[in-house]
Amino acid sequence: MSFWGFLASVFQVDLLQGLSVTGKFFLHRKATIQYPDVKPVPADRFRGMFGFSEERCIVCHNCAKACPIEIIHIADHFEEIEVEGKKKKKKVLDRYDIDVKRCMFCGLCEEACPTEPVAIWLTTKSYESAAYERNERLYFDKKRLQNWDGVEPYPGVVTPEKGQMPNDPSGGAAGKAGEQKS
Amino acid sequence: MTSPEVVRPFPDSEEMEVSFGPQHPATHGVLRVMVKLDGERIIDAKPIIGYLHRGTEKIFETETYNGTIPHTDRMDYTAAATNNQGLVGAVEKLMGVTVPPRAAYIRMLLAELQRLSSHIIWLGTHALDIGAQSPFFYTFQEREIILDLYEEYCGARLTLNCMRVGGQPFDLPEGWTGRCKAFVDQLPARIAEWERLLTNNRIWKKRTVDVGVISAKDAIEWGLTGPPLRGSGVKWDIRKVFPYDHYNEVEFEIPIGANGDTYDRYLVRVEEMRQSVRIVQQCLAKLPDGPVMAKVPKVIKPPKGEIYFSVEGPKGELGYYIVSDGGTKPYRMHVRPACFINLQALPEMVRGLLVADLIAVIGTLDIVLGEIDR
Amino acid sequence: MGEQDKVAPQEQAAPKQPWEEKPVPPELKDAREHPLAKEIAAILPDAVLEAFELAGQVTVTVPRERIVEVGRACKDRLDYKFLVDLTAVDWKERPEGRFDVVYWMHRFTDSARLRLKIKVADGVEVPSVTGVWKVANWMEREVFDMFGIYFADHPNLERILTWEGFNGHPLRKDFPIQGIDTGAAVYPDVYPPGGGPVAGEGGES
Amino acid sequence: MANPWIAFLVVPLVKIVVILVAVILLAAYLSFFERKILAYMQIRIGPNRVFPRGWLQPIADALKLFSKEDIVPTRAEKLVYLLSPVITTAPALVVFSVVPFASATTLFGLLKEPVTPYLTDINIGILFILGVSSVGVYGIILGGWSSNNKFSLMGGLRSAAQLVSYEVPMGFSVVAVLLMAGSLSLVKIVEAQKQAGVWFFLPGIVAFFIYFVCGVAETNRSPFDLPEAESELVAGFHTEYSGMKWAFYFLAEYANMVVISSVATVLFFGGWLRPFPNVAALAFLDVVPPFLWFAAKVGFFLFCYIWFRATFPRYRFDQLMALGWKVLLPVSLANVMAVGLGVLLMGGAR
Repeated sequence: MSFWGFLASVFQVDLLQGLSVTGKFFLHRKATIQYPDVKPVPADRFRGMFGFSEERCIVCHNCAKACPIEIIHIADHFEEIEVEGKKKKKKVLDRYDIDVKRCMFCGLCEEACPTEPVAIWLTTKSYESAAYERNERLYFDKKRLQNWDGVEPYPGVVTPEKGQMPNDPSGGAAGKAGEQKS
Repeated sequence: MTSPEVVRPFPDSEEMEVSFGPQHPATHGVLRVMVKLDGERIIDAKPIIGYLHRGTEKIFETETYNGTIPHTDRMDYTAAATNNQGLVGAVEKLMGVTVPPRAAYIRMLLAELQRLSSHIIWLGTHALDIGAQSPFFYTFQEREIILDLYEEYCGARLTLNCMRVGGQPFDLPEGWTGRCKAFVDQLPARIAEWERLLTNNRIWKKRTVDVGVISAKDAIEWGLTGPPLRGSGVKWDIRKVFPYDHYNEVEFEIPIGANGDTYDRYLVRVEEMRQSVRIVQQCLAKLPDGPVMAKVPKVIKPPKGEIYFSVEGPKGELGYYIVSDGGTKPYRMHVRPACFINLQALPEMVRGLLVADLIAVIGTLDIVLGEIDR
Repeated sequence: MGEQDKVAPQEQAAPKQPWEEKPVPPELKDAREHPLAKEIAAILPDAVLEAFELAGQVTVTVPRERIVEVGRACKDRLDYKFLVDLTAVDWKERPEGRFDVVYWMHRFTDSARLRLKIKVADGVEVPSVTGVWKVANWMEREVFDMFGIYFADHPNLERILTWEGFNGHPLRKDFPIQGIDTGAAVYPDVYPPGGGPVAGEGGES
Repeated sequence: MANPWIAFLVVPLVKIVVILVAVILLAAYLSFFERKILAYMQIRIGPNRVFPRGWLQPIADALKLFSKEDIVPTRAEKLVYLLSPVITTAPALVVFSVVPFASATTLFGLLKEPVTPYLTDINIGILFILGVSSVGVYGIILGGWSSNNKFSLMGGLRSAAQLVSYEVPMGFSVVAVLLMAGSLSLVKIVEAQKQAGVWFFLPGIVAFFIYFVCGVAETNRSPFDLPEAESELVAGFHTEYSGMKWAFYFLAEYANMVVISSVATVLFFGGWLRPFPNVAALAFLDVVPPFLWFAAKVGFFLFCYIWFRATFPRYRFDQLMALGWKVLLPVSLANVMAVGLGVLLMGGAR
C-alpha cells in the first residue's frame, strides 16, 4: 500500500468520507410527506379506480374479451324500440360487473373500448378503495361503478355519475365549459 | 478455481443444519437456503425455490399475445419494462414486424430507465444486507423520480404493461423528455455520492473483496449472464452482440470486472448505471418523431413456427422462446429466466465461506424470486 | 378527387416505410445446407435427422439417444461452451413422439446460436446433459417437474418449482388450467367461481 | 452530616431513585433520539405522530411493550429464558452508581452544605466498571442458548467471543489513562485532569480512539453489531424475545451505550470540567454548571454512536476478531508503553 494509502487508512479517511455523506444528508430537505393530510398527486394517465358511463357503453363485450383474467361479467338482452316508424332491435345492458378484487389495473379494457370517449376508463386519479371485507365490498356492479359507493375520490375528482370524463377527472370543474377535451 | 474444499478443523463435530428463509430478511423474496454449517463455515448450501410459482407459462397459453404482457410484468417485478421488451420483441420477430424508430427509441428509454431502477434496488438492498442502512434511502429517493416518469408515461409505477406488439400504445406526454433529461443529468452526481459511502470504505471492501469468487470458465459453465458474468471478466452483453431496438446507434461501453468477486460485480453494476445514463441522454437527443405503432392487425396472429429472442435485462439475458400454431394464443411460451440460472451457481460460490458471506452473495447475484419461480 | 391527389403527392413520393406495410412473416426454409447444420453433419455424419431455418435461427433435430454425444461434440469440437436454454414443448398426439426437448446453445467465438431438438415419446427416458453443461441441472429438473420427462443419470432429479407431494405435471396440455385436486388443504372461497354476490349466471365466461 | 440516619440512608436512597429514574428515562429517550437522528440522516422524518411531533414516542413504546403477550418458546429453558434479560440489565444499571456526574453542588443554595450528586466514589472505580459491565455478556449468551433457536444460539456465541476479545484492548487503553491519573477512582481522575490543566484526551489520543472503538464493540453497536445482525441472524440473540423481556435487552443496550460514553467523558474529556479548566481567560465558561458540561460531552458521544449506525456496513465475524486481536491489542499495548515512558520523563508517577 502506498505511503499515502497507509496514512489515509491510519486517519480513517474512508470512514470519515462516509460520515460526511450521512452528515450532509442530516441537514438535507426531508423527502417524506405526511400522507393523510398531504396526498401524492397521481399523473394524468395514472390507472386508478374504474370509471364507467352506461349511456356511452354500446355493449360490444370488447372489454370483457380483452381482459386477461376475465373479471368483467356482462349480461344483456335485446329490446324492440320504435325509431321513426322502423322497428329496431337495441341491445340493453343488464349486468356489468367488475370483480375489482382480482383486477390488476392493466388498462387493456380501456384500450379495447371502441367508443370515443371510452365507456370504461381508469384515469380517475382515485386509488383509495380499500375494503375490509374481501368479496362483498370489492365486487363493483354497474351502479357502483358510477356512484363509487365505497371509493374515496381523489380531492378535486367527481364520480362518473356527476359527469367525470376519462381525460377530465374533475368532471368539468376545471374547465367550466365542460366540453370533451379529446 | 472453484471454491476450496471446506477445511473442517473438527471433522467429526456434528454439523448444524440451518434453514435460511423462506421468510428471512435478507433473501430478497421467498427463497429458502438449507445451509449445512460447521460453526460459522458453510459446508453446503441448497437453495429451495418454488414458493412464488404462479404457473405463468401455463397462463401464457390461455392468453392472447397482448394479454400476456401484464403477466410478464409480474415475472421480474423490479424490471417490468425489459420483460415487456423481450416479449414484444419476440412476437415482432416471429411476425416480421419492424417497429417505427420513435417506438424503438421510447422502448430503449424505458428499458434503460428500468435498468437504472433495478440496479438502484440492488444497490440499496445489497448495502442494507451488509449493514449500511443509509444508501437504501438515498437510492430509493432517486428511484421515486424514475417511477414518477413511468407513471406519467403509462399510468403505473411497477407493473407497467407499457409496450404492445408492433410499437407503443401511446406517445410520450409533453414535458416528459424535459423531466427525464433533468433527472438523468443529475444522477451521476448522486451515484458519486453513494460511491463515497461504499466504494473505498474499508469495511465494505473487507465484506466484498474475494467473497463469492467465480472464475470466467466456471461462470460460462454455470450459464451465468449479466453482471455476474461480466464481473468475472467476460465481455458479453446482448445489446452489443445481437443489437435490437437501435442499440447499435447508441455508444456505450460494457464494464467488466477482473477477478469475479462481489466487489467487482458491485463496480460493474455501478459503472453500468453510468452507461445507462449515457444511453438515455443519447436517446433523448436523437428521439425521432413519427408514428409510435406499426401497421399491425388488431388481433395478433403470428405465423406457425418457433422463435427465440432475448434482451439484456438488468439481471442478465432474458429470453423468450415462443412456439406458435398460427392461432391468437401462443402454443408454448418459455422464458429463459436470468435469475433462475444465476441462482444455480450459489452453492458453488458459497461453499467454504461464512454465514455472513451467504447473505452478501445472495445480494450480489441480484435475484428476484418472481423471475425464478415464474 | 383533384385535391386528394394534390394533397397526397409528397406521401406517394416518400417510399412506404417498412412499418407502414403489412408485416411479411419470415418463411421456413430447409437448412441442411446451412453452415451451422453442415458443421454438425460433418463431425457426426448421421446425427442430423432434419434441419430448418426460420428468421435466421437454425434448428437441428437429432436422435434422442445420441443427444449427449452430440452435445459433447458441439461443446468440445464446435466450442458451443454456453448452454443458453433447455426446455420442452408438449405436442399431445404427435405420432413421432409427444414431447420436443429443445436445447439452445451459444458459441462465443463468432457468437453463433444453434437449436438442438429431440423428439421424445411419453414415459421415455432422455439421457441427461448435466455431464456436458453443468447449467442443465436445474433446467432439466424444471422440465421434469413441468412435463414429467425423466432424465437418465441426472444428479438429483426431483421437483424444483412445485412441492414434493404434487401429483401432476402442469405444463402438459392435458393438465386443466383450473388445476387438479392435490390433496392440499385449500379453503374454498365463500363465493362461487366468477365471484360476486350474484351467482355468475350467463356472465362472460 | 448531623444525623447519620439521613446521611447514610435517606440521601443515598434519594440519589439511587433519581439516578435510576434518570437512566431509564434517558435510555427510553435515547431510543427515540436514535430513531429521529437516524431518520434525519436518511432524509426521512422519523416518529412524529405521538403527542405533537412525537415526543412521547418512548412512553408509547413502553406501554406497548408492557401490554404485549408474554410468549415463551415451547422447548425453551423456562427459568434461564426468563432470567437472562435481567442478568444483562442489572449490571448495566449498577455501573451508574460509580459514574461521577458533577462536582459537589448545593443545588443552587437549596441545601445547607454541598452534597455530591454521584452515588459513591470508591477508590477502585474503573475496575468496578470494567468488572460489572462484563457480567452483562452472560445474559446475552444464556438468552441466546435458552431460546432454543439456531439463530439466537449463533448470536449468543458471537457476542460472547466479541465481548471477551474486546475487553482486553479496552482494559489496556484504560491503563494508559491510569498511568497519567495515578488513581483508579473516577473522581480523582477528573481532579488529576484539572490539575494537569489539559484533558487526557490530548496526550492519550490513541488510547481514546481504541477505547471508543472497543466501547462500540462492547455494546454490540454499529460496525460490530454481529450478535443482532438482522440480515444474517434474523434478530440475533433476542429473536425469541418479545414484550417487556425484549425491552430489558433494549434498555441494557442503551444503558451500556450511556455507560461507555460517560466513562469515555470522565477518562478522556475531563468529566464535568470546562475545556482548559485552569486557563483564567476562559473563566466566563464557568457560568455553565458542571453537570451540563458532562451532559454535552456524553451527548456528543451518543450522537457518534448513532452516526456510526447510519453509515458503516457490518464487519464479518472473523474480521471482527482479527481487528480485535491483531490490531487493537498490539496498538494498545504499545500505547501503554509510550504513555508510561512519557509519564516517567515528565516527572515521575504522581
